[in-house]
Amino acid sequence: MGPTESPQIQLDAVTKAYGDVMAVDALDLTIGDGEFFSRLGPSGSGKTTVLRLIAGFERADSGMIRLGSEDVTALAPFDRDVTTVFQDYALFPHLNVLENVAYGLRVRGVSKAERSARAREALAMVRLDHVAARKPTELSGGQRQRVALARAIVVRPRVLLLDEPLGALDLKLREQMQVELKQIQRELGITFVFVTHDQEEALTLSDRIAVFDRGRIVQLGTPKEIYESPTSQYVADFVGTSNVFDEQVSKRVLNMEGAFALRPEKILLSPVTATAPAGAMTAAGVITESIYIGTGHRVHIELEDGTRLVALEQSRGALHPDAAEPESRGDRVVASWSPGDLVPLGTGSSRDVQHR
Amino acid sequence: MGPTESPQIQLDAVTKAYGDVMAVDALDLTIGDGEFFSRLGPSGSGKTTVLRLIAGFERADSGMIRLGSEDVTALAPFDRDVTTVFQDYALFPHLNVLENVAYGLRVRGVSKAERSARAREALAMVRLDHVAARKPTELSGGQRQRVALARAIVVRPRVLLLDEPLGALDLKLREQMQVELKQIQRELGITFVFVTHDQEEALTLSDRIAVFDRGRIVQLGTPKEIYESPTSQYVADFVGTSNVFDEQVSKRVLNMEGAFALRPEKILLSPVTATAPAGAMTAAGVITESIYIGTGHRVHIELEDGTRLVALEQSRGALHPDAAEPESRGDRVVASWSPGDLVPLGTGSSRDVQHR
Amino acid sequence: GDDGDSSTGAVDKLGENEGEVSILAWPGYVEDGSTDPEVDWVSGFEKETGCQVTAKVYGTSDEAFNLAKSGEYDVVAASGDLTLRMVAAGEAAEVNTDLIPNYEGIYDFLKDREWNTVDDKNYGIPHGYGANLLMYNTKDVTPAPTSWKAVFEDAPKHKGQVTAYDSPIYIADAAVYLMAHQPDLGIENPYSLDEKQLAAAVDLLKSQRASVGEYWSDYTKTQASFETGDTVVGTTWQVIANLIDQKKAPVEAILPSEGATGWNDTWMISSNSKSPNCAYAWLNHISDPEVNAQATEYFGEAPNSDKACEFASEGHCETFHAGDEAYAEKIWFWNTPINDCLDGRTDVECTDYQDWTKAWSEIKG
Amino acid sequence: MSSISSTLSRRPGIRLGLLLAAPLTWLVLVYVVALAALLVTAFWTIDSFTNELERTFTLDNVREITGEALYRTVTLRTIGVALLVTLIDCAIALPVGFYMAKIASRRSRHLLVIAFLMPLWASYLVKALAWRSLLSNGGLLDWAGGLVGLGTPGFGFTAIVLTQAYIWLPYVVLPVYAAYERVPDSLLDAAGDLGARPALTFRTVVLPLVVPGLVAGSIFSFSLTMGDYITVNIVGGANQMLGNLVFINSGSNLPLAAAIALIPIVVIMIYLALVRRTGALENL
Amino acid sequence: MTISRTTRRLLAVVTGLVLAVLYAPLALVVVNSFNTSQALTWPPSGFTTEWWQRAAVNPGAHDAIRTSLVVATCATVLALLLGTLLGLAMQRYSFFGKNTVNLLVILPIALPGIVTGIALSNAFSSILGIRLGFFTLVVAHATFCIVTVFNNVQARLRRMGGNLEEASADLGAGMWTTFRLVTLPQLRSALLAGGLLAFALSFDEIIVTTFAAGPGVTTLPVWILTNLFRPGQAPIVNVVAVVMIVVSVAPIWLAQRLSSDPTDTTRAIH
Ligand SMILES: Nc1ncnc2c1ncn2[C@@H]1O[C@H](COP(=O)(O)OP(=O)(O)OP(=O)(O)O)[C@@H](O)[C@H]1O
Ligand SMILES: Nc1ncnc2c1ncn2[C@@H]1O[C@H](COP(=O)(O)OP(=O)(O)OP(=O)(O)O)[C@@H](O)[C@H]1O
Ligand SMILES: NCCCCNCCCN
Ligand SMILES: [Mg+2]
Ligand SMILES: [Mg+2]
Repeated sequence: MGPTESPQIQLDAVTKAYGDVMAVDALDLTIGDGEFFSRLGPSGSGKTTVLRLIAGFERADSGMIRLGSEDVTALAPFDRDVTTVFQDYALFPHLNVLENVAYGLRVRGVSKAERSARAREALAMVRLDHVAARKPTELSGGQRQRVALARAIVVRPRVLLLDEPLGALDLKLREQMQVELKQIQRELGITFVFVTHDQEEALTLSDRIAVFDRGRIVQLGTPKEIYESPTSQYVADFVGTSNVFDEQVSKRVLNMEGAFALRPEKILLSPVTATAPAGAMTAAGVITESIYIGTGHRVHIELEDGTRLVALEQSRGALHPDAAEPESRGDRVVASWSPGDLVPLGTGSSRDVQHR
Repeated sequence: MGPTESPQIQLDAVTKAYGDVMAVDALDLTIGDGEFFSRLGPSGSGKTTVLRLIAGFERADSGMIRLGSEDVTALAPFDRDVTTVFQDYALFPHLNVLENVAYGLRVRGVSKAERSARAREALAMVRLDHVAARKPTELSGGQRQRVALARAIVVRPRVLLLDEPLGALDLKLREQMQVELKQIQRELGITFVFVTHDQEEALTLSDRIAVFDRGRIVQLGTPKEIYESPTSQYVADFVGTSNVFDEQVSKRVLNMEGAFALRPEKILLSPVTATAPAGAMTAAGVITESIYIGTGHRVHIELEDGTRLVALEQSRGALHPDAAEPESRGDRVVASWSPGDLVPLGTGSSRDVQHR
Repeated sequence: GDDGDSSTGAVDKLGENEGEVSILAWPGYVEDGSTDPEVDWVSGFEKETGCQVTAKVYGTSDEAFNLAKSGEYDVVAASGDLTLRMVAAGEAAEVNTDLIPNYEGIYDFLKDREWNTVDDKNYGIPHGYGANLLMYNTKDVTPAPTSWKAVFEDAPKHKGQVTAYDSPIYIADAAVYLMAHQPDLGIENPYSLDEKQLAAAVDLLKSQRASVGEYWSDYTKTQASFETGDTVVGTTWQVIANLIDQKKAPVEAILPSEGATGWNDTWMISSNSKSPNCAYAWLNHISDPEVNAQATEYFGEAPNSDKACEFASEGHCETFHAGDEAYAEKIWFWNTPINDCLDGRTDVECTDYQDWTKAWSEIKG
Repeated sequence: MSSISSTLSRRPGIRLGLLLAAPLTWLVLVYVVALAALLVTAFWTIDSFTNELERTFTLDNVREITGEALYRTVTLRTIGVALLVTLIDCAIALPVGFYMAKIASRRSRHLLVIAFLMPLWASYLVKALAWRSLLSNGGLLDWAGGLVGLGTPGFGFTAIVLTQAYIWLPYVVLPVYAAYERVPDSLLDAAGDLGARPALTFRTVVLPLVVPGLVAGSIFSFSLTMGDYITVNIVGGANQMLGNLVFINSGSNLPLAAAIALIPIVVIMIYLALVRRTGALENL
Repeated sequence: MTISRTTRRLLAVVTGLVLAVLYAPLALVVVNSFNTSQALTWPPSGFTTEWWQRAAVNPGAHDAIRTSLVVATCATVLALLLGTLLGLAMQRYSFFGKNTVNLLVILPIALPGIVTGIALSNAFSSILGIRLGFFTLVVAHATFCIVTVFNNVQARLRRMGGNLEEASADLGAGMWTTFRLVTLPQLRSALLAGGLLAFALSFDEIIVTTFAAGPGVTTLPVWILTNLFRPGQAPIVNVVAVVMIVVSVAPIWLAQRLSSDPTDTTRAIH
């Protein structure tokens, strides 16, 4: 779903500063109806602030925010048809799970019987009907997270905001929850605005991703665009692992002008004895480290001029044409890649990812 | 380094229960000198408890614990030559970074000058000499983690225990720290006992891994053994993603007796029109979901009998021989794999990973 | 229990001073200059006798009784509503007045009275004395009252602005009034009430209660409430009347026609005293005319001897009617109600202080 | 030293024993014994003249305090005052605590806390006297009230309630403030997010969460008021409360005083039992 | 929570009014200490420094302040010791009868002072045969002060968790060293806050003092009370009160300074 067909959320030049810190800096953003939209960025880049602006917890210093066709810039949270799944869940500790989920219906004056029924339905959707009577403290982290989700969706908002909802879960659980989130979003057709600093999560779940840096969007696009065609070293670095050739290294190794990124999985390693495929760019070096990662090896290579490269040697089934044995530490190899796999980087933002 | 050459830590039938919960259940474990040993398992499986038993914070209900040749079962933490990097760092908030690091030396009566020198050295090792005078609250998460590490290694313990030390860091930072940890362990030659629920982390760092379930070790081996040859559905499921064929499915799909696991990356997907490679096992189905994950696609297939499979289509550089375009949702495909890639599973533990 | 079986019999000669004496007294009775550097009759005593004084002040006779029973005090300055209890409880030692040279000059009408002498045995030395007078604001209370009627029958005229002394012993004030106005009750002594008589007094006080704004037991409170007009009529002490700023509240204090209650405190020696010699020394010291004048003037009461009047400031003795026997005649000095009727009746049992305490609580309600 | 540590570390029981020994001995020997002795006294009597304790068991005192109208009246009055004081203080503490914890800036928060702590150091007696002066005829209230057509309530029941409410106010405001501090802002956000207007958020989310703090504070206002007799003497007019009855009897009839003291003890025990379930005792 | 500006203003006004009411009587005390009239009428009749001059040379008041300081210091030190031990025991262990102990610490403050007072004085003098005096007074005060320290220590320990102590043991520190180098520094501001309120409670206690103090021990409240029974002393009482309020600013300010968390100092009172 493209954003422009039927914009659900629209931010026009929205700015928010805390003292000297520009948390959000003249941000323009349009999110479409039913879209799964993620905001990705390092800590302190303004992800939460944007979300709080949309929800209405913070007032923008300037700019305009629309939900659907309505200008909500000056509306209070309870007047906006938006709900939030908070990073720390923010479950009401004095209410049990069912009462927590029913809360949004209760404040809307829904009758007791109906709200109980609808809350149970929402709980069933996150597969938690069996803990309805427990207090939040008696739940595990994953369960709490799902209660928070149920509480937010039971009122059928037009937009659901999620602030790193999976951040506190362990890996396996996080993966399960990702699948569930995506399913629920499809079923309900609600617009999801998702905040995360986990790039893989963003890639997996989103229709579109905005990568943030210091209160500004540095790149906006589909997961594929973001991953395959980062426009800056910042994005190339932050999303996935990249070998980044800055202008000097490019000149030395690639014999090209400009900065480039190259994904580790695009590099082919072959014994020095093998002949390079036609049209390939090559560089010889020594393997300094070969780390087993299950689905393959992460291989660190030091080229002759001292440049370090990382290549990903994926392990594959015996049926795959090139399911070869990996090289090991100390081996001399030739790394080769296709010039087409090199992603040219804009020069403007060639700085490191900053953790504020 | 094998554990039996020179055992550094030895647990004999160690048991610890909290009320009804068997946190550690008659555990035998031998960890070798200088080994990087990881314990992997879901939440509540007893990972922390084992660590606390080794450190001496908890007393075993029964069984014996040795460090080197000494029986330490009854010794207090301060009488054991073991230090810990705590999950929440547990830095002393009233002491500055240098004083934190020097603490272990101070309580050992090392003179002020010497302990300051040695603490600075340890800080240099974790590249934090410049923050020596700060209070822990003035540090970022990653810095705190490194201070905790420096504080633990400065006393040169025989064993260093690490309880999910990277759990609270974000992905990028976690990856950096993993590399540093491994380096420090190599340099110092200390035995590292590492706790994590992140399978990739365990695979990447460890010499050996013990996979835990409900207070027991269900599999013990090198990363490769654990990943490539899981002996149970539990391990196959918990470590990485697996397609698990239980006995009925095996009979139906594989026409074989017993349960098997098959890693997604071992599956080759081809259009129905293509001919299967020689010796391959095949199954036809429809793609229900194709999720972009940057380094490739995770493809969900529903076979004709309703069985669901996950295959990993890794994206590769243009130079790779099979760098084909991925199939998309709704396409009919044939999944094929080599019988050699099927891992036979023990029947005993064919149950799901449990999050207690 | 009957009278002082544990009392030791008076000593007949004194020995060396022990070096210390502890005294339990009303505030203002034992001043060592710490309240006001000008007010000090302790330091001289200490220098002279070598007896170091520690003093504890108390707020009510009940509190004093409790403290006295702890046995930690050598000397107690006790009001009449306490003395007999002290004697009965065996807390008070018989006092040999011959060993107190200053005893002689003390007014005779204070000597050998029923609150300081039991079965002809002396239990202490009379201190200053005073009457519980009727005070009224001359602007508000007209015509000028001459009877306690002003705080009883006429109290409703000043509802909420009447005051009375806050202690069970105030029941005697009602008894004094009843003695004059209801002779058929047969009250002979306001501290000797049988059950019926007490009930009558209680009834009178209960009806007064409806008009009472507040009860008082400390100077500051009653002085202030007359000055502010919170109170316009009620019992008072001469000293309070003197302190009140006439510009703020024109008040008059009188001894009404029925007579009045009053007090004559007694310096007693504890039967458990570890410093009897210093105790005797103190009793003599405090009866010294100059000291007595100082102390009674500070507290605001009549001194205990004519000699003391020579040391008191100009007009003090006149204001406080010191030595005026006719005046003293009209005062029913505080005494301790006990079961054996003090008026000599033997056919009935009289109500005791405990009964009065209970009654007082009920009156206040 | 280290060997002692090593031994102790293996003996949590001994460790606990060492920690508890002194404070428990203190509390039991000093307080429980004294309290028990006092309560036993309630079942004794005294010789009416010598005031000697007669250590024979009797229910007379208990019968008296349960039977006589006086004690009922005074008990009801005392509980009434204590409840009113508590209500007033709670009613003040709720908005003020909210302002301090959730609206005031961090800096003014510190100042406000100091502002509420300072009066604790002004003598309780002096404060009671100041209220006497405020409330008196021609006092500040009378004077100021005269300007707006209201007088002073004078000394009496109302004065007791006002003065006590004043004196114990900081004891209620501060724990209530602390309770508000403990309510995460995100809960308020969450309620608003789900459509609750501020008033509703306050009633359904904030209030239930500050109840423990409120109750903790109320233990102070309630029990300190229950036992006070000095304020009553100063501004209470002709009224008396339980404390006065205990006090007036404590000298002449300790058993009766002890029996009367049973009333506030029982009332406060019931109060504590009731509030225990709110978790307030842990939040003290 | 989004709170309308009106509500914010309203609450600010309410808070301001409450503070005004809180401080008006105290201001009155200040004014009265300069008032020529001893009566409490408003407006004051004239300005005088007589009371201040008299207070300045009033040895009774000075002694009483000194006595109160000493008593409160001793009671606070005892309460700090006992409250800390109890807090450690209650927060770090679970044992049978824990709830009872919890109630036991609260009782001395929750029960009316007069009950505590007569119970203790009765026990001291009639049962134990101890002379009432400085010692019994300190014991009585410490008894109801324990709870302020206890609650602060417990809350702090709860927040601190057991982790730091474990880390210390792990690094080789024995129990005493851990307490000295880790636990105690962590408790510092809690002890300060608890101790400060214990001090204030003791300093201001009149009822328990009335019963538990022996002869010659005149604390400030006792001095104040007895001076109401002496002619012409009330204004000096006002002066002393003003001095105490002003002097109290310093420790409270200090306590707030030393603890970053304003709730620290507030938890102290219970
Ligand atoms: N209430 C506030 N007061 C002052 N500064 C703030 C406040 N909230 C956020 N900031 C600052 O604004 C910037 C953006 O913060 P924000 O919380 O939006 O980042 P984020 O991307 O959500 O980070 P994280 O991943 O850590 O949650 C940061 O520098 C932060 O310190
Ligand atoms: N102090 C305790 N009291 C009671 N039960 C406990 C205690 N500590 C641990 N347990 C229980 O023992 C089991 C093992 O806990 P442990 O903390 O060792 O798990 P873990 O593998 O470290 O989990 P996680 O990944 O969540 O840290 C769990 O069921 C846990 O609930
Ligand atoms: N039970 C003792 C209660 C002590 C309370 N005293 C309060 C004094 C005012 N600060
Ligand atoms: Mg954030
Ligand atoms: Mg753990």
